[in-house]
Amino acid sequence: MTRSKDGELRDTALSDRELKRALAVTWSAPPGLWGALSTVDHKVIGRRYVATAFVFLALGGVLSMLMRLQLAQPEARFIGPDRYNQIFTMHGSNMMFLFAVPVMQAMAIYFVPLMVGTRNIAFPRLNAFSYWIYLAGGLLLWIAFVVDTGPDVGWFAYVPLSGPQYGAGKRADVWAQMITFTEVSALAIAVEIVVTVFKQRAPGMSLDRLPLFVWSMVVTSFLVIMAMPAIMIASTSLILDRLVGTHFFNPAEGGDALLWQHLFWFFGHPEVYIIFLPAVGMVSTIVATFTGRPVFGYLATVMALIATGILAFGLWVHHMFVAGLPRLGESFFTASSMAIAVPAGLQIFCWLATIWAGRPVFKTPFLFVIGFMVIFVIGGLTGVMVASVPFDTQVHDTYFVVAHFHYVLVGGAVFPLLGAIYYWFPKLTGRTMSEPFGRWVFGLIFVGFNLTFFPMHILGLQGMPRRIYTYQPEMPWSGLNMFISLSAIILAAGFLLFFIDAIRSARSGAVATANPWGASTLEWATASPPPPYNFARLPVVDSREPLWTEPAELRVAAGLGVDRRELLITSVAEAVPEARESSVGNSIWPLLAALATTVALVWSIFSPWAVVWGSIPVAVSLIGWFWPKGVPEDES
Amino acid sequence: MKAARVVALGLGAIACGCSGNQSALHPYGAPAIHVEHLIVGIVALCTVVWVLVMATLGAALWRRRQKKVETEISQQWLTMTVTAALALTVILIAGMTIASFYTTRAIGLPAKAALTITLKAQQWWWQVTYAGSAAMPGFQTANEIHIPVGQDVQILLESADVIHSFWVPSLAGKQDLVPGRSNSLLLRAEKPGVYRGQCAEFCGLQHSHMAVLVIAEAPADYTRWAVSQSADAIMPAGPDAAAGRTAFLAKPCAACHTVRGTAATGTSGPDLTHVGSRQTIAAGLVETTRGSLAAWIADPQTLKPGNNMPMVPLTSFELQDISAYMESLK
Amino acid sequence: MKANTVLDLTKLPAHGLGTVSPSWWGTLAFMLIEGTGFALTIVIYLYLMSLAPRWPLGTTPPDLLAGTTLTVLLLASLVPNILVGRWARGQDLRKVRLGLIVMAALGIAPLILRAFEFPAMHIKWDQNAYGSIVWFMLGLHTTHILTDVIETLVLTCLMFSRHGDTPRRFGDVTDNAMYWNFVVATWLPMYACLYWIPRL
Amino acid sequence: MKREISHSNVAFAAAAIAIGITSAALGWLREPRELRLDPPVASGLDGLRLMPNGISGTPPESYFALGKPYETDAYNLSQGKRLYAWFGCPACHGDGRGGAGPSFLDGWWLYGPEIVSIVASIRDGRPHGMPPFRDRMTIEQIWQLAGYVQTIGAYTPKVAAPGRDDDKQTRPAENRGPAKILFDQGPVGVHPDQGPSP
Repeated sequence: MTRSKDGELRDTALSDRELKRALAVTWSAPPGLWGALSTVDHKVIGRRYVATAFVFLALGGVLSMLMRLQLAQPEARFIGPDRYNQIFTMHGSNMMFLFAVPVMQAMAIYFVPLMVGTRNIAFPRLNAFSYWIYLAGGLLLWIAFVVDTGPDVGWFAYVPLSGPQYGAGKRADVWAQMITFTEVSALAIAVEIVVTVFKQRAPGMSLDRLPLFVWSMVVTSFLVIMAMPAIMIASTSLILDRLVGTHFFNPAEGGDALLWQHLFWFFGHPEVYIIFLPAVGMVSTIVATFTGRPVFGYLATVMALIATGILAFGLWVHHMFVAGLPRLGESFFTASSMAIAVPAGLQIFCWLATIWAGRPVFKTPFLFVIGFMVIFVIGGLTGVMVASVPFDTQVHDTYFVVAHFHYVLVGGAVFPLLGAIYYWFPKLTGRTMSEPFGRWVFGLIFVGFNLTFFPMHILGLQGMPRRIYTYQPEMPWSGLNMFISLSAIILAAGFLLFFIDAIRSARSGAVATANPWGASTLEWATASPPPPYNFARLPVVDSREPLWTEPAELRVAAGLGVDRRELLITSVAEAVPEARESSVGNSIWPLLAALATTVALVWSIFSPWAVVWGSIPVAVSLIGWFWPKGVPEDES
Repeated sequence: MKAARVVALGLGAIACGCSGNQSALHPYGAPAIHVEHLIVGIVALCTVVWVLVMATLGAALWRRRQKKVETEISQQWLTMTVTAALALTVILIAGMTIASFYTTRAIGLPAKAALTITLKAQQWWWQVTYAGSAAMPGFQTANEIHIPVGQDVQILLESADVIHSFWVPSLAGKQDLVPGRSNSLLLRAEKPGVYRGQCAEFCGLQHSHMAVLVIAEAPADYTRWAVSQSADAIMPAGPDAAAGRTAFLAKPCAACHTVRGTAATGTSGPDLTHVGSRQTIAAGLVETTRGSLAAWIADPQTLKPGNNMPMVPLTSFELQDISAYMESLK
Repeated sequence: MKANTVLDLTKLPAHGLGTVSPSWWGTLAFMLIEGTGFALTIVIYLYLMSLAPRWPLGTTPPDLLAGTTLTVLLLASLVPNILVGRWARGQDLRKVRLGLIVMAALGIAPLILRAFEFPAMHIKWDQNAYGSIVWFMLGLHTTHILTDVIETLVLTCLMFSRHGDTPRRFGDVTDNAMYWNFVVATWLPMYACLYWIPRL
Repeated sequence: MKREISHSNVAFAAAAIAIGITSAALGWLREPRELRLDPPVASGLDGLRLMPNGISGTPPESYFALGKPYETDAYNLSQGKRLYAWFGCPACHGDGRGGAGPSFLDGWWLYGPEIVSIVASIRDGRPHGMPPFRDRMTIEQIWQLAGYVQTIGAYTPKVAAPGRDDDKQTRPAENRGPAKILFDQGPVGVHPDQGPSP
């Protein structure tokens, strides 16, 4: 071992074995509970995030089964209106804010640093903080639900129903504050992803060599950054209206009920793409791997992602077509809503072309991609339907829309996500999920999903509104509703099998090699699961498919320090190395800061003074977080 | 158990309740007919698109299985195909957008109608106000809108509390009732009949039981109906109903409900002057019969939990009398 | 897989400043988030104004004195702020210490003026929607001044501690200076909106 | 590495189970929102025991058994607020500051601030113009309204108190303690016989 002139230990001085040992010492978290609470490893946090999000998926699924039980028969008395309203609100809020967005970002937390060939995400402590605050938000919502203070105003919380006069108690406040928790965590991740991708890519990975999943996460992160402030401002104004008597939404004093809808959907529509675009990246990744060739039309797909991201901000009014806005504006939003089908169509065509030209291998991840195509195209086409104002006046707020967005969100996001879990499970856990199980899971979910949700289109056209806890026997809906409820059991069985398979495989699945699928991207260039430092030597990239162009060898860079957590900063466009940079070490402060923030936010549901007194511990914990501890990472 | 009997009575009334037309696919009003044409057209077109995409997907998945040896497809051919598909998408999208605009124009604006009815939604029922004229005083009713067939009718939409949405799918698309704003909707029935509608915007506990009936009838029948509705309530003939009237006025009922021509002038509940003539009670919950009225009055919180009608303690005689009185208010 | 070393990184600096530093980009991203928030409050202000029969609703336009003085003060603070950033890039510890003390003072002074701005609006948050939005805008901007002042104070303490004299701290100072520029820049449209639109 | 994950897994599983048990316990303790009051319970609420002068007294036992819902439960308080408007209370009492009838906000309770007195005032009426509502409201509604009226005048705002109206504002909403804001000093002991302020 020889140290360089400045006393640093560099990887150039070490053999492979010595290097791995030295890096493991530098990058590992301490063992035990303390290490679990203070770790800033993006893989540990990402895995934790994914697992938590899937727990929320399961809980949300249980709620949906309760709703199906209630709706199976007309005038059923299994769940009363008060509880039903809480259940459907919880289902929507939980799935959107605690499952769909976080799980996509969680996959990015785990895989983006690996795919761009760096050793940790940018701002690792912010990452840890983000997880704790997300967990706190989820617990707040669910504990409130258990103690009968669950929100009962819908996941959209329209005023005045959610406002001070009609939303009795703290139910709507819990919802609004849960928004703050989840949006803080989502915004934090978005910043981390953007900076990781812009500044921490492997040398040579210019922007046109970025894997498509990474591109999709960059666009998604920008959507988060631009869209989520709207909902934070909206939910804050709602709490202010309820707690201290502001008049943002009070028409009698110059406010406006529709202002809420504008703010909510200015966030709410991009939200759909925040969930869908990562799935596009997943599909692109899986299609490339299982057809054995790069996705056709890389540039077209990236342009489609960006175009979708921009158009996403011009559509929100199509959620308000029946609110009585001026006709001219509605026509504009019909055109823009229809137009978003063009980039979506382009993506579909590119994947079809890839499959056409490639040699498909029918493994479980690819099956989910096929299922995605079948279902998502239906969801996209019904999306075109509801973009039309007259069409929408008949189906808005009916089960047609319920069917539509489940086709888009389950077909468009959950199918790719499940495929991605099967695909990346070896990298997440070091073990492989079962292929025969996987086929059953796919079959049950695919069949169950379509049997459950397709009939809802018909119910909607037959006049069944959404968000009703029951319906009268004379309405011609009971047959289909019973059918849907029975089909939902198939769907639930599929998910149950998935959870069993995942838990079983994580414990005792077949041990995976570094690159079991023969994929092309950098996350497969390291062990499964990756060591704490990800790569012993950082890869150097000179093509879009680094592992396919040179299958036998990995081109790497050398010269990074091993005494401190060190990674490489490269230029934004061309990924030319610019500096070695330290990455912060483990810290308990993010957890403390999250606890302080949680206290302040929950307290502020009850008293405006919480903002004053509650922010003092937050400030203290943040100072503790950033105050240098004299470790090598803090100095230069 | 009295409560159990009442519930059974109520459920029985529900089971044989009214049947109304409530489907976007069975349009009987001009706006709904235009929209139905659009729905059928777009759905047919989209089905074709879906079948084409699926056929391509199927072919793409199968072709490599059938031929063992395969020449590499040229990138150029793929580019051209994808471009062509994209161009086709743009054309279809543009076509559907234009079709949508034309449908909007065909439906027209509601301002030109001869008859104007004010609909005020509240948790969880509909207050319907017909303006008076020289020949006839104005009047209020609830949860039931009568319109002359074949005429444009403008419905002014207001809300007393939260956002509701007025939707009678067989006649027209929906429109929200937003507090602090005034919206309106054009209704026009081409065929006499009873068209059922339902609140379509989530509005709280009893959003599920907030139905409204639109009854389209020949103009002469409509006028007859309007004249009878504008009259004060009749004095009940039978002894039951007469006793019921007395009980009604003495009990809390009168504090919330109006029966024109009596001392009952409450305004927080529906106007009951001609409640017996309406097809349903409690916003489309049950058909109006003496039994269902009794079940409703005896225990409104079981039939429609959370609604604003309290459970008034009544003896069984009072209950019978009041239901008889209500039924007599034709 | 065999590793083949093709690139030598030994000559790279151990830390970067400006666009080379992730924290610079992080600051930029947070500025984008908060900038979106500020822009949205202005949009809400204009939206409410478009609904109102007259503006400002139920009161007179705000008094100019406190707000204008604060604006001038904020603009004036840009000079020492830019200098601090320059000194930090030059890693001049003595000047940076001095500059940070000046900036801390220039951060606290607007907070005092801000206390006079709320009454200058002639309306309370609970009187009508105009009151609600102006208090909201002022409050949102005040929290930004406050966070930056606290950050400046902490940095000042750091620069006087043994942790001060490293390139990383100087990088933090430049990022903090950039953030203060942002706080000032966002105030200008807010000032125009709050004080001059009601006078149009 | 492997070991560390399993450690944290155990910690998380333990935390999850603890949270689950706590939540279930809380959920079991907490009654769901009651939309329908059983008729026997409702008639039980009629059984106030008033002092001979009609000013103070004790609520029926069943009221305590229910957990004093009309003073602490947000749903009942908001229903009370509806009833306040629907039954014409503003005609005499305005927004709570009084008019032809007495104010609820100035800390003066002519018959004391206990909910029983307020229920009795509404149910049986009082001299000088307060009509009895016995025949116009059910006893449950009277309790709801009484709880709300008490809330208007509370000096320490109740957590469950309603927020502002979607209407013209005349005073701070009930959840901000309007009595405290509008009459900061509170009552000076002019009528010490009428009990403490709430």
